[in-house]
This record gives sequence, structure tokens and C-alpha cells, in this order.
Amino acid sequence: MKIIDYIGREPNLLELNMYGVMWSEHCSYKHSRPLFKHFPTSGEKVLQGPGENAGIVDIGDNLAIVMKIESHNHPSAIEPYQGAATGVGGIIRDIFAMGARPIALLNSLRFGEIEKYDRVKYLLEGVVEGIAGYGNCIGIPTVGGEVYFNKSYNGNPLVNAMCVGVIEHDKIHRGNASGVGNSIMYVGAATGRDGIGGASFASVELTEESEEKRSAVQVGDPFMEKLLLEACLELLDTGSIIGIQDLGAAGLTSACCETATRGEGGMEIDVLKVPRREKGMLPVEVMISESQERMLVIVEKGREEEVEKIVEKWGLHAVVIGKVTDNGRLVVKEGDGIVADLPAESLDSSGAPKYYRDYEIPDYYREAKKFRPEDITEPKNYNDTLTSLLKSPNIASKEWIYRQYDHMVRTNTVIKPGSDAAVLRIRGTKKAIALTTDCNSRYCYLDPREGSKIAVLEAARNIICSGGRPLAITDGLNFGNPEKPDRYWQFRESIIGISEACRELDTPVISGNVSFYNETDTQAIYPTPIIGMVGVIDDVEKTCSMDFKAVGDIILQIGE
Amino acid sequence: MKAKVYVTLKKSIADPQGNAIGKALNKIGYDNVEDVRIGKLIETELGEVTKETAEKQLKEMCEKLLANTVIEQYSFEVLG
Amino acid sequence: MKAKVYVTLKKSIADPQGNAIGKALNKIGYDNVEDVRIGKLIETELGEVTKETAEKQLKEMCEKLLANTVIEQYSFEVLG
Amino acid sequence: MKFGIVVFPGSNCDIDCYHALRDSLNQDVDYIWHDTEGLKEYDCIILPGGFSYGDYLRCGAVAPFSKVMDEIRVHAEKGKLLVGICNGFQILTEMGLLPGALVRNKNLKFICNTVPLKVENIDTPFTNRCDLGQVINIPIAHGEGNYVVEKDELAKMKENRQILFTYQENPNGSVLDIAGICNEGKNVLGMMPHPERACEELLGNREGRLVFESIISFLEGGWKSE
Ligand SMILES: Nc1ncnc2c1ncn2[C@@H]1O[C@H](COP(=O)(O)OP(=O)(O)O)[C@@H](O)[C@H]1O
Repeated sequence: MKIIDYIGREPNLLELNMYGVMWSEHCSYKHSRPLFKHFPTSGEKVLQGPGENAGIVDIGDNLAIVMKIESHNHPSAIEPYQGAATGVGGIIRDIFAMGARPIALLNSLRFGEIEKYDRVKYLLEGVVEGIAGYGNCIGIPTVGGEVYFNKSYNGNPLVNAMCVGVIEHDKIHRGNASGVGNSIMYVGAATGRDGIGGASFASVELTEESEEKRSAVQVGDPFMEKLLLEACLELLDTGSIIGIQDLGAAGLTSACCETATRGEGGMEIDVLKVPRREKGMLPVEVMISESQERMLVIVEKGREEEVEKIVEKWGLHAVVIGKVTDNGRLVVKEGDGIVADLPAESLDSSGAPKYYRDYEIPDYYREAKKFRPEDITEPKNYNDTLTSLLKSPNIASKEWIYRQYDHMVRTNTVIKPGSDAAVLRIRGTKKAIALTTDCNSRYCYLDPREGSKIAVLEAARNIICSGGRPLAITDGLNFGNPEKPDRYWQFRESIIGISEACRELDTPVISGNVSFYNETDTQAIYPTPIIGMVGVIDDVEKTCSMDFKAVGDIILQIGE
Repeated sequence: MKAKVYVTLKKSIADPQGNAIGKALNKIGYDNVEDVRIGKLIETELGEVTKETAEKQLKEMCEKLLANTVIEQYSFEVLG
Repeated sequence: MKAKVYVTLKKSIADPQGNAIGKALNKIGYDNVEDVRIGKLIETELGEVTKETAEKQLKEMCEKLLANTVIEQYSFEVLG
Repeated sequence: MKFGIVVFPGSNCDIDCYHALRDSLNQDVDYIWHDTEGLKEYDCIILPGGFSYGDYLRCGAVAPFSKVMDEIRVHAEKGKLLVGICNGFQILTEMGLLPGALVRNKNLKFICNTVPLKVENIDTPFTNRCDLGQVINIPIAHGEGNYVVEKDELAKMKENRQILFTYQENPNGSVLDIAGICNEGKNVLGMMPHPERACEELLGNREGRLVFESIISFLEGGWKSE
């Protein structure tokens, strides 16, 4: 379908930009959606599969775990501290938008050759500090992660952040805008011109002045987010909230059309009512700004004041910017005048065009298949081999990284970073959860299908070694340009591999994220499907950490 | 040769720290305070160099290390 | 009324950040750099007040909040 | 006996202190919202860790202006117990209730780790259950825990035996390895390490209980100052 078919006329520039951001790969998954059907996404314990802000899996006792992973690769490559920090901020909002209290953060990082380039060191240090800066300040422990160096990431570092929350079954909220006449309220930071300037943005409409003020770099404000988090959780407890949605990629445009589509209604908002950081912003700037720390809350009609009061207690403001309608349209007004009027669903991923790409097995794969381990010459001196292995940044201790993360705050961290999986107790129960992120992207490069299976299985082993039973995964799929057949092949193979392994282990995929175009002129990154896994431990006393415990203990090897 | 370098956030970049301090000032009674932006003041002693060298060095040092030009702008003053 | 406030560490207080930057500058080739101290530059808009009020307020704001006078000293400039 | 824990916007360890006192040490404990007027009577008030007001400008700089803080100052001036942990310590120095200040860690990085502390004075409400010179392992988690103070003040503190805990291996550059101090009146404690994170076996460490047990036994009258 084309835009013109949806709206029956030529779109104006605001409308065109709204489609532009919504139909971008980032928001619409136009290349990946057709393949997602491979994933096992349901199961007895799955309370929410992919499609919402985050996935939810049951752990018994009326409790559930909410989790999701998200990439912030490109922003981190430009400004590592803020890029990583806002990545963490964004994923936390996805978790509390479901009504859950975030209890843990993890991350998965990929960088280029650190021995060779100062720029890589700078990126790594900035990213780690950014993750620490945001997570520590907001008071959510960063309990695990992984980092891996390889030349394929020289031009494209990967920064994926994962957040995990707990929720009681009856408190689960979804980002719905339903009930005609209910109010759309805006809570959090004022809207500025940040994050405007992606490739999909048609700049024709911008004045020179606004052009100069636009910035692709967003700055995180963890303190604001902490207030927003506490305010939203308190709001959700009042029962006055119909739906809640964070303003992430594509800002208001995305939040409005997603909540409207899920609520199967429509929505009307007035851009003049949106709090702004800067003067003279155009409607289009307001609609697609990606300023951080903002939420959209759909409030039962008549209870707006109650909402304002709670939000004010946390030092923030809530303002009504529009209302729910029943005509299925997203109407944007500037005061009295209508500046955009579109069928809400057409903006959403279901309306976006889908691409079935050609794929093609790359030559390197066929070459690699010919490799036989017997061809390796045996090292003369195993001691030297061992020391050189230990010196590799991929194997050396990551302690200097997790030392910078407060991994103990909230005093639930039973097994801290430095072991196979982190373990957190669930207060008020005997239960605990185990968490890990894993992916060996070299394996995934050599054989995307097998490598992806291995990633899932490694995550599962880490969970099991800590005493947990694997429950579900969230996946962060980082790949090159999907328009190139060999990259698309990698992507497809990887999805099939993950699906197979998850089916075998009965760990459904409950949420995830796709990041394409991670490539420079010369090369693409190794395919990097990061697996974030959660497992449950019924008795928190029965966990196991990795370290040797006592002299004389027996060491066994299990498996082949 | 002494010098002062001023590093501030570019106009388009949000300044959460400045906002928070602005609000705090309002709260403790200075309601007229409208806007606060927080930057860095770097004081340095460059040893015995000419003014020209000092200026050249300062510019380079700002570009390379003292300012993060993706989000910050800088200016400097050589004090002699 | 616009104003600039400069907050710097007292001489007697060590400045680890300044030291680190000084060393980093030496390392990348500026061996003449002898000393670096990092302070804050706070830019603010005070609204429509007289110069006297502005100066009075700035002094109070520094004493109360903008500087910690145990370790820092301050100065300011009203720009009009 | 009643404990109160102040909650500022941006407090993170309020909950940890609450659980440590209530669940691990069986104490009666309330949260105190920063905006409270008419503070109830408490035997011991705790300013918890976290990033009050985002720790913008300087750590702990804005919290002293919270409404409840005037009454908390009065509480301390009456000689009642006031404890600042991590961000709470920073707030107490900002308020001038404790000498000195806390600046960036020497390595300029946030550090989260469990570290050995030496108890330097046991004649206080906060350390009376320890042995002199005893080493206890307590977690730290801070970016600005580097204690600085003017020379004369430091001499006075030494003379008065106000230094209560020192690091065995200085992580942050603090003068004289200082990890925790009290005021002249010995009723106000500030420490960067987090005893509330070390109160239960499940988390692998109970050594932080000594601080709270000292307070409890002081309040029970089991210990009298010099
Ligand atoms: N980027 C990171 N953030 C947080 N923790 C990390 C990070 N990288 C590594 N870790 C932690 O360091 C420990 C060792 O990691 P890693 O070397 O990847 O171990 P393994 O190969 O056994 O999975 C783990 O506990 C992991 O959680």
C-alpha cells in the first residue's frame, strides 16, 4: 500500500514525515517482520509475547518477569556516553510502561580492535561510563553483561541494553488508548529538538534557524527518569490509568499511533499543549522529536486532577494534550487547525510496507565449511599459548567494567557479576531469578544458524549453572544491511537457529529488537544475535556460583 | 603563560543539570531565575611559551581533549 | 539580566580531574602544560532585575548553593 | 526505639536501609518524605544513599534545602543520632553538620566493591559493638567518596577521635584513608560504605550489622559515652 491509498490524497509535509519515521526500519521492522513467524512466542508461562513495550513471563505466586533488550548502536558511535546512557534510559521506560518495577539491568557490548585504535578505547570507556552513569543514578543494579572485541566492529560498535522488571499479574498494563473521551496526558521532560535528523526526515520544511538548533544527540537525565518511574508506578496503582506508553523512537508520532492502534480507536492531540524546551518549534518537530524521559498516559475521563497531583508530588507536571476518539484516525491539531489527519493503523507496523528480501549464501561460508580442525598445527609451547589467550581482551577479566556499575543497590543481588549468570532474589518470596546475556558472534559469522543456536544454549547453560530453570529469552538482533542478500541470509539463518534452540529448550521469545545497517563501506559487523535469558530458581538458598569453594573439592566435567 | 578555557554545551543540547539547578534556585526563593546552563572552566598554566603558541595549543587541546565537540563548544583566553 | 558565575576549587584542595587532564595533555605532546584545574562556569538568566539586585542575589546563591565554600571559591559577572 | 529514613527525590538506598533495619534487625522504622513538616520524634534518623536531586552540581548539594531538613538539623543539635550513608554523608558535609567535603574518586571512576575497613574508635554510639582495630568488610558504591578537609580541621578531628572508619586499601584517595567520621558531639555519623548492604547471610555478608547493633545498644542504654 502507498500513503496515497491510505489517505486518499497527497500527504502534507508533516504527514509525510510521520510516515517517514514510522515506516523506517527502526519502527516498522519492515525487513524483519516476515521472518519473525519462525519464533516460538507462546507457551503456558508467556503472559505477553512480542508486540508490546516488553514481554512478560510467569514465575508463579502471582508474579511475572517483564523483560526486553534494545540497541543504541548508532547514537553510541557518535557520542558514547550519552548514546549508552539514553539507551539504558529507553529500555527502563519500556519496562515500567508495562507497570513493572525494573529490578535489574544487563548489557551486551561489541567494539573493534582495542589494541590498535585509541578511538575504540575512547568509545569503550565512554559507553561503560554512560551505562554506569544512568543505571547507578536511577538506582537499578547493573548485574551482568558481556563485551567482545573484533575488527568487524571497528566502524560499528554495538551497545545493547536489557532491563528486567517484576510485576504482579493483575497489575499488567498495556499501551492502549481506548474509551472515547478519555484524556491523553503527557508526563515528564519538555520536548526539545533532540533526535531529529534521521535519514527519514525531510528537512525541506525546516527554517534555517531551527536547522541550526536541531541535534541528533540526546542527553539523558536519569534523575528525571527516576521521578518519572516512581510517579508512573504510583499512578498505575490508582486504577485511573487506561494505558501508558513511553516516547521512544519517533516520539509522539509513534506513541500516539501505537496506543491508538492497540486501543482500536483513534486519537486527537494538540501540539500546542505539548510542553516545550525551546521556542518556535514546528508541529513536525514536536511530533517526531526524540527527547528523553517522556511518557504518554491515557487517563480515565474525570480523573485528570488525581493524576496531576501524584505527578506533582514527584516534582513533575502532567498536562492533557488530547483525547481518545472512536474513528480510528490520528488527528494532530495546532490550536484549532488540523495539521495532520491519518488512519492510525496505517502508520503502525501493520500498515507499513513489508519486504521479502532475496537471500544468498555467501562464499565465505562455503570456504569456512571446508575447515578441518586436524589442519591446525599443534602449538609447541602450551604455556605460551595459554598466556597469550589470557592476554586477549576477549578473555581477560571484565572486572574493571562491572566495578563501575552499582550491582548491589536494592540488596537483592545474590550472585554478583563475575559468575555465569547473575541471581536476584524476589523479595517476599523464596524465589530468585537468574539472568544472562550471551552471543559468540564469531560462531555466528562462521555459521549463523549454528552460532545462534549456540548463543541460546550458552545462555541456558549459564542459567542452569547458577541453579535456574531457563524460562524465556529476549533477543537483540544486530546485523548489516538487509538489502544485501548475504546479510539477509545471515539474518534469516540466525532467526531459524534461535527458533530451533528455543523450541528445544521451551524458552519462548517474548521480546526483542532489530538493528540493521551496522556496516561501513568496507565491512559489515559479524552477525550478532544477542540472547538475554531469564531463568527461575524456586528456592533462593539453592543457587550456585562459579568460584572454587574449598581445597580438596572434586572437579568433574559433564557432557561430551 | 596562564590561560582560561570555557567549555559549554551547545545550545541545541539539553542540560538536565542546569535545569535541575535552575529549579532548585526557584525553590529556594529566586523565582526570577529563568535559565541555568552549566559548563566547565579550565584554568591552566602553559609554561614559557609565546602568546601565539599558547593560542595555537589551546585550540588544538580543545579540539582533541578538553571539549567534546559533538555536544560542546569552547572558547579561551590567554592571560599572559 | 544575564550573568556568569565561576566556581573553582580552593588552592589547598587537590583536583584529581585536573591532574588527570594535565597528564593526558602532557602525554599527547603538550609537555609545557604544568597545571590544570577544573572549575565550573554557570551561565544564568535572572530575568528583569536591576544590576544591584542581580549582584546581591548572585552572592547569596553562590554562598547557599552554587559553591561549597568549604572547598570552593567563586566569582561572578553580571552581563546586563 | 524508632528509626526514620529520609526519602529525597533520587534516594536509592532508602529501601535497603528499611529492609536491613526492619527485616534483619527487627526494628521499628518509618520512611520520612523530604517534604514533611512537623517531624515526629525519632531516636535515630538515617539519610540514605542514592543520587538526591540527581546529585547535580555537587553530590548532596540540593538536599539540604528540602523542607524536612531544618527539623533534622534541630534533631541533631539536640544530640540525637543522625546517620548519613554515602549520599547521606555528602549531604551532611554540605549542611556543615560534618566537616570537610567529598570529591571525585582519585581514579575518576565509580567504584562498586566490598572493601575492608578498620574501626578506629569504639567509644561512639556507632561503633561500640566493634573491637578497636577490628577489620570489617563493607560494600562501597560511589563516584565521589574522596574525603578532603583543611589541615587544621583534620588535626582537630584527630584530637577529638572523630575518625571512625578507615580503608585498609584506599580506593578513592581520601585523606588519611578516611571512610567514616563523626561530629564533635559524636551523635552524627557520616560514612561512604554501605553497612545496610551487609546485613544478611543470603547476600553473603553480615558485617554491616555491627554498625546498626552499636546504635541499638546505645539507644537501649547499654552503652554510655565516655
Ligand atoms: N559489559 C558488561 N557489563 C556488566 N557485566 C559484565 C560485562 N562484561 C562482562 N561482565 C560480567 O563479567 C563476568 C564475566 O564475563 P565474561 O567474560 O563474558 O564471562 P563468560 O565468558 O563466562 O560469559 C560475567 O559475570 C559478566 O556478567
